[in-house]
Amino acid sequence: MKTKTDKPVLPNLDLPASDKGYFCDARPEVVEPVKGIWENFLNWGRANSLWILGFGTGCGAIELRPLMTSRYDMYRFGVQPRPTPRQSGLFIIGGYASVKTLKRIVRSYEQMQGPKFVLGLGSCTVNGGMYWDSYNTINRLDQYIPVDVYIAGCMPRPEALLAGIKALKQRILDGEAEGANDYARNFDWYKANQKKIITDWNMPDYNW
Amino acid sequence: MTILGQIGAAAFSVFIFINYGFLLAGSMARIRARVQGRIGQPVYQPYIDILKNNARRTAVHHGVMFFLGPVFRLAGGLGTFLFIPAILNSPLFANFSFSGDILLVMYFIFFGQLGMALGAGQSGHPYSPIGVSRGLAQMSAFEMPFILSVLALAIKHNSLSITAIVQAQQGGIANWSMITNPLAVIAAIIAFLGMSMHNPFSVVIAPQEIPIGPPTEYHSGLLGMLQTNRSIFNAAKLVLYVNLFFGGASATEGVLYALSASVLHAVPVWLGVTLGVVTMVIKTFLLYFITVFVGVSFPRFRTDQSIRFFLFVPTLIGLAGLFLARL
Amino acid sequence: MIIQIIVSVGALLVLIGLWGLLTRRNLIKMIIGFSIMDTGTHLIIVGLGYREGATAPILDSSITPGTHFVDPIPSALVLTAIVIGLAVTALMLAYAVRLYSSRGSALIEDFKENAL
Amino acid sequence: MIKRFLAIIALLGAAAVLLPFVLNLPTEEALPELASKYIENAPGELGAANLVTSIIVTYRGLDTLGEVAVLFAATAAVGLLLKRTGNEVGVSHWKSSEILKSGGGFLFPLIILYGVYIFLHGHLTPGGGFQGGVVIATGFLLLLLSGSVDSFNHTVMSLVESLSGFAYVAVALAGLIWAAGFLDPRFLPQGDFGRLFSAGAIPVIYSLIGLKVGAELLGILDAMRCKVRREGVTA
Amino acid sequence: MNPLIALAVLMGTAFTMPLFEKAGLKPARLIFLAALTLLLVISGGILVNLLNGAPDLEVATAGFKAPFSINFRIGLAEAAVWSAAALVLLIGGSYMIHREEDGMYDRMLYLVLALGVTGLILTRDLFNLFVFLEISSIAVYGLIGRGGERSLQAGFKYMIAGGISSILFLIGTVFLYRLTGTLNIDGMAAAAGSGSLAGTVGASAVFILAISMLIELKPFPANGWALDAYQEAPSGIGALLSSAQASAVFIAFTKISPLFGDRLAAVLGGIGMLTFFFANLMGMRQKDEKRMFGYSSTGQIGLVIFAWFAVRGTGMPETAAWFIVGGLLLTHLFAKAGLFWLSGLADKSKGEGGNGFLHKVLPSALAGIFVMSLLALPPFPSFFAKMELVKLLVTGGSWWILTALFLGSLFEAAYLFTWLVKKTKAECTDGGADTVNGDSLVVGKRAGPDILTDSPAAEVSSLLKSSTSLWVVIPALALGGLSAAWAYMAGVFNVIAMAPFAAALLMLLLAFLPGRVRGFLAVLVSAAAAWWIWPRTEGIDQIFAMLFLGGGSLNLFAGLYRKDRRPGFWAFSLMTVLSLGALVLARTPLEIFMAWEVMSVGAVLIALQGKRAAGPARTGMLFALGGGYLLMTVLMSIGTTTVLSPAVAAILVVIAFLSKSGALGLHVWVPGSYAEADNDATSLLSSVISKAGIWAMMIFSIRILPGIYGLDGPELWLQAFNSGPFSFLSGILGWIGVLTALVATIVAVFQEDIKYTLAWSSISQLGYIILAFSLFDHFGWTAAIYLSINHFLFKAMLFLAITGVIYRVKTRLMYKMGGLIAPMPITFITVLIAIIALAGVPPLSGFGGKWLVYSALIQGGRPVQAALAMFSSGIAFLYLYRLIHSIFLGQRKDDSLGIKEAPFWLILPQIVLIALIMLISAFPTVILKPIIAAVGELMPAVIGFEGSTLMSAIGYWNGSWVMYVTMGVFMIPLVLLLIGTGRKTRKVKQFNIVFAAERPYRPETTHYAHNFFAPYRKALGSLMNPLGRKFWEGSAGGVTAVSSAFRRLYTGNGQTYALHIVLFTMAAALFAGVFA
Repeated sequence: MKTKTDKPVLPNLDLPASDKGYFCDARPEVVEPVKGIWENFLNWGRANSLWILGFGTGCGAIELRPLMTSRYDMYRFGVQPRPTPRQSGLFIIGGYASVKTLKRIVRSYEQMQGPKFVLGLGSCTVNGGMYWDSYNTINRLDQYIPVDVYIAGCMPRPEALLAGIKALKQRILDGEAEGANDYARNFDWYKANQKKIITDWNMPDYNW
Repeated sequence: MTILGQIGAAAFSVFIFINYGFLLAGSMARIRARVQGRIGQPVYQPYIDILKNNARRTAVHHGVMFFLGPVFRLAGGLGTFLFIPAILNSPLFANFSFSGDILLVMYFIFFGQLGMALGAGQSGHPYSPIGVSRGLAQMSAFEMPFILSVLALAIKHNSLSITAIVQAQQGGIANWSMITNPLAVIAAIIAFLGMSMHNPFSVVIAPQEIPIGPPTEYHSGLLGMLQTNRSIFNAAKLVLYVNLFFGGASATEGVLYALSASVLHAVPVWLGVTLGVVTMVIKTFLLYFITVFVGVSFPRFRTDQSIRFFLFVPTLIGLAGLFLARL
Repeated sequence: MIIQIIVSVGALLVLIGLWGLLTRRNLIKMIIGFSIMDTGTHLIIVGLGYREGATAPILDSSITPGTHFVDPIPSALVLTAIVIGLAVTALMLAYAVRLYSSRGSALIEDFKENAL
Repeated sequence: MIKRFLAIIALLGAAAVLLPFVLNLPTEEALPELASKYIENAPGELGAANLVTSIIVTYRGLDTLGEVAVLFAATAAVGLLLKRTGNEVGVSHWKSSEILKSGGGFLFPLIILYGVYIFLHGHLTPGGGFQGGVVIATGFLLLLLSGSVDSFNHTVMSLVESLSGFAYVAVALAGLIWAAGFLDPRFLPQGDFGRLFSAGAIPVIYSLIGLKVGAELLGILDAMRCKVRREGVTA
Repeated sequence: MNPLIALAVLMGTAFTMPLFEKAGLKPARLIFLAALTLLLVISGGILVNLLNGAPDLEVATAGFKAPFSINFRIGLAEAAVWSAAALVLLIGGSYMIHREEDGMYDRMLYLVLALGVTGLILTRDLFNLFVFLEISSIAVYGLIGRGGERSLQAGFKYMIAGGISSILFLIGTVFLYRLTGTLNIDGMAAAAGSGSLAGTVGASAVFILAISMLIELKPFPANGWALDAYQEAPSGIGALLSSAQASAVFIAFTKISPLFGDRLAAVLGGIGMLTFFFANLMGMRQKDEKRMFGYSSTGQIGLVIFAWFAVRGTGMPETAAWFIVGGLLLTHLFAKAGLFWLSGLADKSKGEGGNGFLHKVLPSALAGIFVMSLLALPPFPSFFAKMELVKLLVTGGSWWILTALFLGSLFEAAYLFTWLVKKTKAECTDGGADTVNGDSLVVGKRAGPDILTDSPAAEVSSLLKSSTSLWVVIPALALGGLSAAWAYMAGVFNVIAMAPFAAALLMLLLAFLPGRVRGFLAVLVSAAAAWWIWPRTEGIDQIFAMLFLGGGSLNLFAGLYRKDRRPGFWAFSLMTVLSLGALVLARTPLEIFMAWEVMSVGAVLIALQGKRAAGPARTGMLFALGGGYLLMTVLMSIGTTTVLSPAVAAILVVIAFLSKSGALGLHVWVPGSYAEADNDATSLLSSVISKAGIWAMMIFSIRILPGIYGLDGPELWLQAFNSGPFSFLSGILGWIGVLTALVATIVAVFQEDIKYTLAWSSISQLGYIILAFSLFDHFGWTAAIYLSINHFLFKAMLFLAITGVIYRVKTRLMYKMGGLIAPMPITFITVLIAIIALAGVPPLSGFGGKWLVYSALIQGGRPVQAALAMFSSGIAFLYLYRLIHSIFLGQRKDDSLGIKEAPFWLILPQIVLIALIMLISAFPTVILKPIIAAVGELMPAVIGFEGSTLMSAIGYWNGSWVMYVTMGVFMIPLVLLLIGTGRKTRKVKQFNIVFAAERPYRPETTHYAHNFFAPYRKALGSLMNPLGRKFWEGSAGGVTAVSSAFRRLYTGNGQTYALHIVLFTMAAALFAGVFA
């Protein structure tokens, strides 16, 4: 059990005083990967058992459904959908992410564990897509949460999604998919961007 | 057999049946995929999932009881298996069955459920207790047919010890419980459906309503332990059912043993044991098929419907089986 | 023969008194009924003590050795009974006065305060 | 209507209960053994001419004692119930007829004298303490009715009553100490038969009883006399 | 000491009272009390030298021998009643002075009443009897009228009745004189013996005399006037009326009873029993206190009359007859006087708030003593008297009268106990812990720990100030003395039998000490009792003795957690625990029944201490008494020609014991009493006292019932229970046991209030024990004893833990708690181990119990019952999880943030219990070997230990190995998990949960606990209506309807009462066959 030593504590300013006791206010920590064979082996395991968070954020979610059918069958690659962020490793942001959804995306992303990967599906995550000038969507996803693989297209076909997953698998095997640590290192930058655009932030700074 | 020898044998038999459990789960998933026309996940996928879960770098816990929940659960699974004699007449696979009879096994199942329920309770998530309340309600309902069938067997063979029951069923298919007391077996199988949480009775871990029910807050290493338990617990239940109702597997008798005896005159001990394990694997594999078939083809019952279902027809069948046994 | 008459008259008086007690609603009339019953009883008591042709048990000049005396004990008893009857009637009358002054009516059924 | 019907039934029942007494009365002539014994040895033992008195005062003296207590209790109860509650209005004079006023004045001393005679000669002639007391009380009642006096002196009345009662108890105790038992009159000489001062303490007891009964009845009459006036209801 | 002096002094003072009045109030009162004291001294003196063996005192008056003058004879009975009446008169006098109701006339009448009572008791002359009867009646007429306008009406009606009775008496007396020639009662009896009263006149004269005396004793149909008198007379006079005057008239009645013929005696006895039954039936609906006491005293006097005539026919010796009649009469005399005075004093002190000062310690104790003595509970004389009376009726085989007696006593118990509870329980103004019973939610304000408001010093001073309540102690002391005398005469005056009462008395006397000191004392006494009893018992007795006394001491120790004084709790719990010890040691039927009665009533009194325990405690008392009566019938038939057929005796005994342990049908009082009692008292009730029924059934099956029916030796009585006359028992008991277990468990699942859940769970566990017991074989009984011990362990743990929780959280509703594992870890561990044990999950000892019961059932050839039992233990799992989840796990509410762990006094017993359970789980041989050996002495052993494995014919169980395997299987994954993910896991707070990407709003809205098993309720909905409760409430409603129907008989009109009297005389004449 990690004993609480003198770790820096998040201020959680947006929480009303009465609710402060309900939430953990620790900062996210960087967990350095173990070097060598063992990490490769673990990465092989992580790559071949990608559990997707069943959280359809935008129009891309519909692309996920065909993957379960016999025509595309993602199960072949050890990929299966999981209902809770706790148990899932891969978070697919499908299409536009409105500000309101971004707040939920951030909370779900922060509640995911250990090596977690984000796959930006569709051009809206790359540069805002056709909604680039809309008042309530975000343009670049990776300003808010670290993204591993972008799949361009205004809604790329399932094959493209499979290719994206394949590319992600390769990144994991190469040990480059360290989005979680990146988020922990420049947490303040990310948090500032998020809070700039999300005004009704009634949650703790980091949602354990 | 010295104490250490027994522990070693038990460890070995657990190792065998845990891997069998994983492979069984993996192959069933693959068969289900094949039925749906998909290629399906590789048979060894469960191993990878457990590896991935244990490979997680961070984890969160809500308190001591939450942390101990999976330990209780796995202990329950292992314990249930260890109290059942897997292979007849083979000290290697007799596990610790000398410490208690069928009642011990039936009640040890609760040990795992209780631990899981307590751990889920402390997670603080409302979905867990809802899942637990549904699970307990359903469990107490399907207990009835299972109890009646076990009692029927106990009356028939005038003994509660599993080894004695298996011993009584040796010597050909005629004296399997399936033949001597079909009603009890039907009731037991229906109860088995309830136990396996497959579709008609999967309201406990209904993914869409309450994301996987009780273990909703479990993740990384804790979830890995829960998955290991699912395999060994399944294996234990299958072995128990085969022992009670389908003649079990013996290291000194059985169809395969007779074949090899006719070929080799004196069958070496290790061959007898492996043949026993093979018969057990085959029987359990076929038994598990029943739950998969039923699971794939039925919609989900609400909890009160499943309670009313279990306490009506299967209980009557069980009672009939009981009277049949007393004739 | 005389005893027969006295005792039956006494019994008759008792019945008349009882009838008065049971049917008359006025308190005073009930008390009068009681006193009639008392008198009836006293008559019976004295009547039973009488002997044919006997005289009062008082030894004065006119007593000759052969005279028979009436049984003295009932007459002693009747004296006490009369005094007690007097006392009870006096008390009842006192009650009747107080009841009348408290309720302003002398009918027994107006005093049913503590029914049940 | 039901009550009337039940009353008739009750009456018939009572008659039926009393019938056996009236029909087959015991008729044997001879006095019972106890009564004849009384008649034989009462004059000898007690020396009183009036056997009934000797029975009342000595043989069954406890009855008489009880009787006095009964009368005393009744007076006390009547006093308790009807004592001056202070809300009486001054009672106007009783306008009685002229005959009653003058006759009363004339007859009063005679009645009192007659009463005293009765209880003094209780052991000789018929009558005794109770009868004498009642006669005296009637005398005073006459005064009351004639309106010539409107109230009696309470202290004297209660004094007479308590002293005579106390004396009676004293005489009874004296019997216990000097004579053979409680209420035994023979601690005084029997004197010669038929005289006034004879039969031991019997005349003393009887006169004490006479005084007490007279005073008590007077008390009852006095209590009854004051009419309690309630607002609006004239007596 | 010549009684006549007393007469003289009384009369002298009465006559000269006006003189003393002149001298001033003080001297008048002094002389008044002096006279009464002298009366007491004389009567006491005579009683003392009669007790020392002097012959009956014969006193003649007027210097002449008996027939010629009036004589007094004082036997032991007359002396006892006379001195008792004198004592009551003295106290009544001082009560009157205290209430400033004593004018000159009052004192005069009072002295005359004393005179009348003395005369009535002593005189042997019939006419003199009449005179003294009139003296006392007139004194009473006067005194009744004193109470104000309504008492005048009552007085007048009383006089009408008195008048009629005196006229009848006169006629009867004079005709009797005419026939027998004498007025002396003994003379008349001799004449009657020689046949002179044989004729119709003689018979009717005796009849009229009997009826007139009976009217004075207020027989049933004709006592309307008496009840109005009781209601309206001032309390002081009511006390005298019901005690001194009534007893004196009864003694007079007994003196003339030799004259009555047998048929007349039977009719009078019948009327007595009718009075007892109907008076108590009608007493149930009373609102007015004094009228209720009136009903009770008419009923009691009716019972005494019945007893006198019941005893008359049997030719039993004089002392035995007076043992019964005297016991009932004297108890009633003192108790009723005490009650009237207490209610008088309470009215006077109305001003001090609520129902007067009765809820203070001493007055409530006094009220309790008086009511308990009237209900004929041990140790009071009425208990022993009623026992002998029942013995008489049982041997006589008159069942209808016995039922009337029992029903009458139950009705009386109902309304007297309700009065006692209403008067002595301080209104719980501060609401106590909010609770819900059944379905109606009762939300009370936050309750501080229920500490008696005033400090000990205030209590004692207020006591001394109101000096009168000191007077009322005297009748209680008199009752105590009488109890000792009657116990000595009954032969149970030994240390064991008397210990519970002495302990209760001691605790009440020390009420002024602080609570904890008395608590320690109680624990020491019970522990000493345990230590003392251990060598004196063996076999089953020893095991149960340790369960009762050891368990009792542990629970008492837990009771120390509250600082307040709790006078009632310590007294009654110590009494009950010691009575359990006495029960184990009891050998004779009387000792057994006495200990059982004290235990069952003590349990109800313990439950009574709870804030809202009035209703349930009352039901509990009725069940306790009802069970006691059934048991009394069987026990009293011992040693006599056995009139009870074995089956009937067995059924009665079983019903009595099942009502104590709360089997189905007889369980309605259990949930309410357990839930509403103090929290630690419930632990004592459900873990220790409920087992008494089980032990008693065992002892009755081995020693008592076989003893009655001559089946000595194990083979014989085993054969009797398996195939002989008692064989039907095992089947029925089995089904009762299993259905209790099933229904109670199902109901427990749906309760919202913890204590109701645990109460229902206790009932279901008792059902298991009864099921195991019903097998009547070695296996079954071993299972029953093992289950009992187990049930004690985990039920005590559960209730003590819950006590701690409620003490901290102030509420009993589970859904209001949550997340208490953080502040109360030890309590959590206790509850966790308790529910694992209760559910029967393997490593712990609970599984041993389950294994024993099921193997015994299967081996005993009852698979269906085994199946139902296993199913109900499956369901038990539900409410156990719900209990631990709603309280300890889930979301922690804000108001439970500040609470601390349960007090030390509760934690220590819990730790001891955990250690015990762990010991028994790991090494079952420790507890099972002695049990098997103990039961083995009684029945052929069926199971045995081979090494550490328990072998039965069909199965085996090795507790130690199960524990080792479980520990092993538990430790390995734990270590793996700690190494694997332990380092990486971070502790987070309660809202860090995946809440569908939203943040949880409030802890209350995210804690799932209310209506936890809703689907179960939907599935089994129809099974849920409480049939048991409906049945009992229906019958109670019926009885009260009948009672109010009868009460309309009393219209309040004096004339109607006179009519009743005459019609009553006529009816009695018809029955007595006087006419023809």
